[in-house]
Amino acid sequence: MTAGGFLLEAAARSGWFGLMTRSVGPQIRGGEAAALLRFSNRRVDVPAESYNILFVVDWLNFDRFSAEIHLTPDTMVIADPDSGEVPEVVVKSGARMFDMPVKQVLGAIEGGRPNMLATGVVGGIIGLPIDTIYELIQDNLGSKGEKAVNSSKATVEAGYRFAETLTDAPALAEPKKSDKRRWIITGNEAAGLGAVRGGVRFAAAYPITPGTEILEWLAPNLRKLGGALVQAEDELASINMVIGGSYGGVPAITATSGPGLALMTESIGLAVAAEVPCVIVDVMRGGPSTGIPTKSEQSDLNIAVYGLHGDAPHIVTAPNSVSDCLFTTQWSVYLAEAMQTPAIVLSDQFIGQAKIVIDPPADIAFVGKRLLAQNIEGEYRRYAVTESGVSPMAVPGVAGGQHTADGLEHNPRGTPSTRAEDHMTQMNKRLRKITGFDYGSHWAEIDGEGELAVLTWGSCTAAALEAVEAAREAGIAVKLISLRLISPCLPDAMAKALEGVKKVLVVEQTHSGQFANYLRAQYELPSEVRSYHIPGPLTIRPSEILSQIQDWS
Amino acid sequence: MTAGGFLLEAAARSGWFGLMTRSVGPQIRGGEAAALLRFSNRRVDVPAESYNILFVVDWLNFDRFSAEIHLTPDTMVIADPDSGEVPEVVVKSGARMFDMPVKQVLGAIEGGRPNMLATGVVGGIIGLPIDTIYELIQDNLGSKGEKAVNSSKATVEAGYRFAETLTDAPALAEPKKSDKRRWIITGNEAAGLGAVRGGVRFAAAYPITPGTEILEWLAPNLRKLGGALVQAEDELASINMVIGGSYGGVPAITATSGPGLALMTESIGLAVAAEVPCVIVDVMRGGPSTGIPTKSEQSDLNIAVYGLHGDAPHIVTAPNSVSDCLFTTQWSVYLAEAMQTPAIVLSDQFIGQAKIVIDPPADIAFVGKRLLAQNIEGEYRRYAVTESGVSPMAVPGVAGGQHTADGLEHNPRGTPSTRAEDHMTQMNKRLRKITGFDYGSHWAEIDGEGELAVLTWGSCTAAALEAVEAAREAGIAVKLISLRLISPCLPDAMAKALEGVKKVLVVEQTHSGQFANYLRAQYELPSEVRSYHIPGPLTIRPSEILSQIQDWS
Amino acid sequence: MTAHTAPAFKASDYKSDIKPVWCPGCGDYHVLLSVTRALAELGRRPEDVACISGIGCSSRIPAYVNCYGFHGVHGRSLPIGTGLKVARPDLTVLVAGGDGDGFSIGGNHFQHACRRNIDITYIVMDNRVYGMTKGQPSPTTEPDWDSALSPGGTGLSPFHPLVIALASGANFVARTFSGDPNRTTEVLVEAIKHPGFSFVQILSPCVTFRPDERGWKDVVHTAAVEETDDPARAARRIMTDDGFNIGILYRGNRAPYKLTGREATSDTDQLGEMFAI
Amino acid sequence: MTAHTAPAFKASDYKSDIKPVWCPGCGDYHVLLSVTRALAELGRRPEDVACISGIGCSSRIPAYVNCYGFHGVHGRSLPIGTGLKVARPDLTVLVAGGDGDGFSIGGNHFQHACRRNIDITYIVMDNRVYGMTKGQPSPTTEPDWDSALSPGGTGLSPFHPLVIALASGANFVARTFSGDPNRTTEVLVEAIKHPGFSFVQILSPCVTFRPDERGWKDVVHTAAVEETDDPARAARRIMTDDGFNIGILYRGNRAPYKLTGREATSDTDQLGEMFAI
Ligand SMILES: Cc1ncc(C[n+]2csc(CCOP(=O)(O)OP(=O)(O)O)c2C)c(N)n1
Ligand SMILES: Cc1ncc(C[n+]2csc(CCOP(=O)(O)OP(=O)(O)O)c2C)c(N)n1
Ligand code: SF4
Ligand code: SF4
Ligand SMILES: [Mg+2]
Ligand SMILES: [Mg+2]
Repeated sequence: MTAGGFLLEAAARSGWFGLMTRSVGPQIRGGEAAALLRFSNRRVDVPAESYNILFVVDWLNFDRFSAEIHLTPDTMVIADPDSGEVPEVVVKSGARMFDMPVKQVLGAIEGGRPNMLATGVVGGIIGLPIDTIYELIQDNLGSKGEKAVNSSKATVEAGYRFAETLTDAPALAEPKKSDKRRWIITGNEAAGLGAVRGGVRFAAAYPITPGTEILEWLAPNLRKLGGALVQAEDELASINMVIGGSYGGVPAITATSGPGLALMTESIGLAVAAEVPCVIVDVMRGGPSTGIPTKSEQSDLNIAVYGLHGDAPHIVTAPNSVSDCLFTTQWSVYLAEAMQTPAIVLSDQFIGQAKIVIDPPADIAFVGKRLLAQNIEGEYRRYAVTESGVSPMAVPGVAGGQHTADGLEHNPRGTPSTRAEDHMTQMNKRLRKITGFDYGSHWAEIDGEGELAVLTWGSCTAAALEAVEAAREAGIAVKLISLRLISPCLPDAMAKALEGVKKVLVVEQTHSGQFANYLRAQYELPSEVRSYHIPGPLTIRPSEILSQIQDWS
Repeated sequence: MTAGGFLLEAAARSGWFGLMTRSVGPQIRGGEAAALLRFSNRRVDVPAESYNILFVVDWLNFDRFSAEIHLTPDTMVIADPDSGEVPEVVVKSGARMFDMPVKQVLGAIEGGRPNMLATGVVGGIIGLPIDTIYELIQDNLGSKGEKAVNSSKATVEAGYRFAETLTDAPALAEPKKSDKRRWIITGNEAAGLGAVRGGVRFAAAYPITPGTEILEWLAPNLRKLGGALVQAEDELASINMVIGGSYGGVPAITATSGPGLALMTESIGLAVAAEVPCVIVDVMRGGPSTGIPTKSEQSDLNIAVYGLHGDAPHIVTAPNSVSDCLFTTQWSVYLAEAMQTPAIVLSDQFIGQAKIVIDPPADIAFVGKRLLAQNIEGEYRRYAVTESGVSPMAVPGVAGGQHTADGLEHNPRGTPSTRAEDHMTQMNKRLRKITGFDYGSHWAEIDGEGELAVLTWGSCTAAALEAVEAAREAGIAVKLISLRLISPCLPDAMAKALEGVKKVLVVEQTHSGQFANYLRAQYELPSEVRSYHIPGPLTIRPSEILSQIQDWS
Repeated sequence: MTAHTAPAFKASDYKSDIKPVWCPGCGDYHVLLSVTRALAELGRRPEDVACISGIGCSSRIPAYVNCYGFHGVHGRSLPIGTGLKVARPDLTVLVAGGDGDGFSIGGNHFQHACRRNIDITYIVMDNRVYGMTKGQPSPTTEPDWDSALSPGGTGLSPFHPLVIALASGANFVARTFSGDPNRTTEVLVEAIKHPGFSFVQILSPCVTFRPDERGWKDVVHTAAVEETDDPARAARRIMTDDGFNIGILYRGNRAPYKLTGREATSDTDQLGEMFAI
Repeated sequence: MTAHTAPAFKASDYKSDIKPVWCPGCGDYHVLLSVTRALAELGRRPEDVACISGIGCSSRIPAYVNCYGFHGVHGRSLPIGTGLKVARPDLTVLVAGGDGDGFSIGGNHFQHACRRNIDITYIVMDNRVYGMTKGQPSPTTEPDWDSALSPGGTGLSPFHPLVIALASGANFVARTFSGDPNRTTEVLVEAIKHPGFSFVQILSPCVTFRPDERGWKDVVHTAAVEETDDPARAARRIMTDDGFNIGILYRGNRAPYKLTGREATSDTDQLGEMFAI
């Protein structure tokens, strides 16, 4: 376990909430790396604006992280004076420097490792009970033998001792304990759990950063549930395996990132036309092309909504926080199954890979339930025209339901047809399924009231919420609307949400303002709209949004 | 050659213009088929609203065509009374029926074939000189021997004789001869010719209806120009071969249709990021998925504009008529080369496969000219930041220009980078290239003035033009704006084009109004906008648009 | 023919009422006949059989068979069949299509499906041409076959589907001729019964774009040697054959992909608990 | 080593100044060394050489070689190399990447590039794992190798790249070990010189996710028999080898894809005239 992991878990066990992200250099292994942690006594979903403590093992290539690690004159920087020159950006920040002979301390302890020292120093400064850390060491290293445990403990202790020597150290607010055991989870793990809660029992996989962990979580856990995951040769195969599994009646999922999604679009269109439910989680990263695989961006919105050839109505959703990956993925399985259509879930690198402490999530009611054709008598019409647009689906094994699912345009029986009438009928039916569906209140999270509304989605939501709360504290009434259902659009629900709103600030992490353009195309917005869009790799900070709000108030 | 081909060419040789489309049933070969022809003494780009003459070989499955072949009480229907019952739709139309003992006549001539009889009957009715047809028979069948020629001539003659017996036959207006030999060409052939005129010397191919003919035209003709076409194993390969050829400095193209385009999007994104020019012609067909491969639709607009993952600015163009396939493809090669970015050309099945008589097109000046790095001294920076955004490109063979083209985000030298600054700089550069370019007047065809404007694109243009002309004749002033440059959008040019316009009627062949949505997202339109969008397979007729105009005036 | 008790089904029970779009004389009509006969012979209920295809003339076959069918996109039939079989091991899954669909755009899935060795049967109606798109060379086309897209021929050495199948790990490899429905039916029955991935190449003439293939009936001949379970021997034989040897060429005993033993040992609540600190 | 006149270039002339992202000890460092040495040995000017790759640790190699390079998308290096070579027959084109890039997502292009037999050299740094994505099984991974994505192993029989190359029509097939840069350099020189499609599998350990592969140095051994130009003999040998035979296994004389004789016989005006009636 890394120092960050130890600290997060120790804090969680002691009643604090927290969030951890990691940042690494270009080296595949063995290069520079940073763990960024934020602790609080209420749930935190956004990285810190600036850091109170910086523990430095060495300064090598620190510049790579300086844009992510904001230092202030309040920051305590603890570093070995022999670990290289202090970077200019650190000096300029005015941060308080504390020397610690890191190498010397470690050298004095047999098996002493920097991660344990960092754990000890930081744990000591912020006041984590040392016993909790010892407990964790026992749990994690117990199997490696007493020696390993003892040297780790000794290193942690050395850290604590050093921490005691520091003055004006920042302290955490009182922890908020809970009767229920809290969870530590990443967004990718949460998505996996959401999938199986929604009923998924089949997955197909082709690894890609940063979506791989969803697949790696599903592989052993689907097995435990009696399901299966197949590793595919590529994404063309994985999406079609998912379609095949789902055609067999088993709710199915895959996860990928932008390049993989691009390879899947032809077959997602097949799922639209042949009306086979399936879920594709796109954990977005910096684009275009291979882009910046290890960093976050929201720039796959366009391809998710508009990336299929032909008119191909389908569902696009987006989790609005690390923990919401659970709810939104589960809900998306439910939606896909209910409407017999593909659902694309737009997660991203930040919420996918960030690790967070949360209260255990309630089990929600959304379990995929497909309208099945059973006890079939007479001619079976797979694409029968119904009021909702959803037609009862016969799955293999059901007598009398034999039919051919087809991506060619077809008549209600499924027989290929080039007739204008059949085309129009089936197009209307496929569209009606998703525009006429009752999405309830889950389509968006709406918070507060005000003439100014921040309209956002996905991983920008948490930063927007902090910004909105700060604005309110500063006396500015701001409404927050964060869309969980990206497509289809719900004009009535939005109109209601926008009642009384005169100005809209659209916030998103793209270069071209994809979300703002999409909203403009599909919704009636108030006449005053501003678009704040910044591409990755840096996550948008609450203070940036706040200053946009202040500027406009 | 088919009867339609004979008639079109005979008419062209005699000084008429004309347009031919074909429609076939689901059978791969040997099923029902119809040739639809329209003649005029001015250029025609749209199929006829209704037909004056219907020559029927047999009535089998005529219903499949009835939506396309509009009959009126003026229509002359010539059919064998023994060829089956006259379909109800024909009876209802009130068309004038003329009996012809087709089988009997053909039986009496050795080697007599229906296509020749049809040629004779129709040629006779509309007054094509029989000698021109004889000439054509000689040219086309001469190699098959005298017997074949004579029996064809005899069959045609029998047709002419029958035609003489008819009363109240429709006649063509006087032909308009020209000194220059006119051309007969399909849109797909024109696209091929436009490509090589633009400088293309390399192509990669994977066949797909209705794009195949572009590739089949290029295969022998690129050879004649010293270039080459490679048949690829799939579209993933073909687009990457094109990128490879172009990286080598040779302008390159491929053609496909919706499903193939979907497979290419990941690598088109690579061409955006690595800044490799290339042209992809998408001859659109009915979607989604396999859809209706033999019929036209404009529903790949979304994927062409928005279908790449990440923010990936590129060019999207669309020919506005059969013959404009030449200009627009040539221009697109020029644009791609000038901006070192991919250009997607949105043709469609109608303009791709329709055969048309035109005056020989002028040779236009647009020949791809790439900004090359030559005589390189010092460190070469492939992605150097320039004012226009275009960086001089070193192609293999140029000493000192060694670099690695990369789809990973990079710094100006091309070295992979995850820095926010590099990302922003390169994103801005790639966008600037295409938004700052001077597209001249070619971005749109603009015709007339009026408070009402019809805003359309691609193959709807010709129908819209006829509708607008008819409206003017009826005293309604209507402006026509047809976009040739779909993306990027040109806000200033559009604002100018829309000066004085109060109402906009958007016309397109999609189910969801993709073009209207796109315009709404990207342009400032007058407050009154109506969207007329009808999916395929039937082409939108001038009268439909006219009645929309009339309704709104 | 394999010994069997009186079948409960007739071939006609597996024939749907949809009229094929195929040209008169197309070899695929006989493939359809053989498939329906084989299913009748095996006696599986129509609802327990699924036939998956891609795009092409041959890929139209699912609609003409009375069973569950999926007419997918070009080249992706094997992944659909794979997903279906893994999710529903109880079904009999046939995957069918053409040489373009299977060896050109679908060539990667072909290799990997052989490796994966899932218990499905893959039938390729090989006519050495793209029929549906009107006559372009496919991977199995002779190097000198002239066409609009490759004037004068591709000049490329043809793809050897049987060698690739064997080298990649298919567990049953056979070649038949559509014009011999009796033998084809027999081979299909064996292929479907054999565990693991069974590959059957059916030479099926395209009378429209390859009229010369009408002559195949005169050149096909029964493989001179007995079938084998030794991949190296089978490979040697196939690498040197003339492409018209008919019969079961390899019947292996490679371990098929494990589809059984999928009892749930946990529920989703228990899985959630793993995140509790 | 092949006889040659004193080279005008040193290996270091082909080394770029960009620092590899590879882990310390990664086998790919030695591949890079061998490639630069081979290019020096061949004496082609850096600007006349292009190195094309896909995505993966190994696919980072173009940036480290001083020549024209293209770091494309995952699995599509061979089509880029093919397009480049057909458009620019004057260049020396190397295509390089990993086992995942080349045999999993890129497996179709691999087969078809072998068939097409264009005069390019394809180098696969085979570490039997997806290194870049942190350790998933690739097609060449042993069936029992445990990983997060395939707990307990995939159970699949590994992909045989050399057999597939040979069966598909590659004209030169060799295997080397990155830990032996001298032999690797020699083989690369021969591969690049040989006309048509040359395939070189370089066993290149991933010390991070497959630390066991450090042991490869002890198991690789020179192929016991001489190279051959008979594909059937070569196939037999490779199908039964242990995967660690090092050397040139097949040096064929299949006709490479025709790239020459591309004189223009027409201009675009003349082409336009064909539409005149
Ligand atoms: C992605 C994609 N590319 C191309 C096509 C066009 N296409 C349809 S069928 C076909 C080839 C069919 O050949 P084969 O599989 O041999 O079947 P056959 O018609 O010969 O039976 C092609 C290229 C398509 N439908 N989808
Ligand atoms: C379309 C697409 N899918 C998945 C990925 C993720 N990905 C990057 S490299 C890689 C595998 C690399 O394995 P290999 O080619 O063996 O190279 P190695 O890292 O082992 O050298 C994968 C799956 C990607 N970049 N693009
Ligand atoms: S084109 Fe060929 S393969 Fe297709 S239906 Fe006709 S004969 Fe059969
Ligand atoms: S992960 Fe493996 S293959 Fe990648 S650089 Fe490290 S050692 Fe090499
Ligand atoms: Mg075929
Ligand atoms: Mg590898």
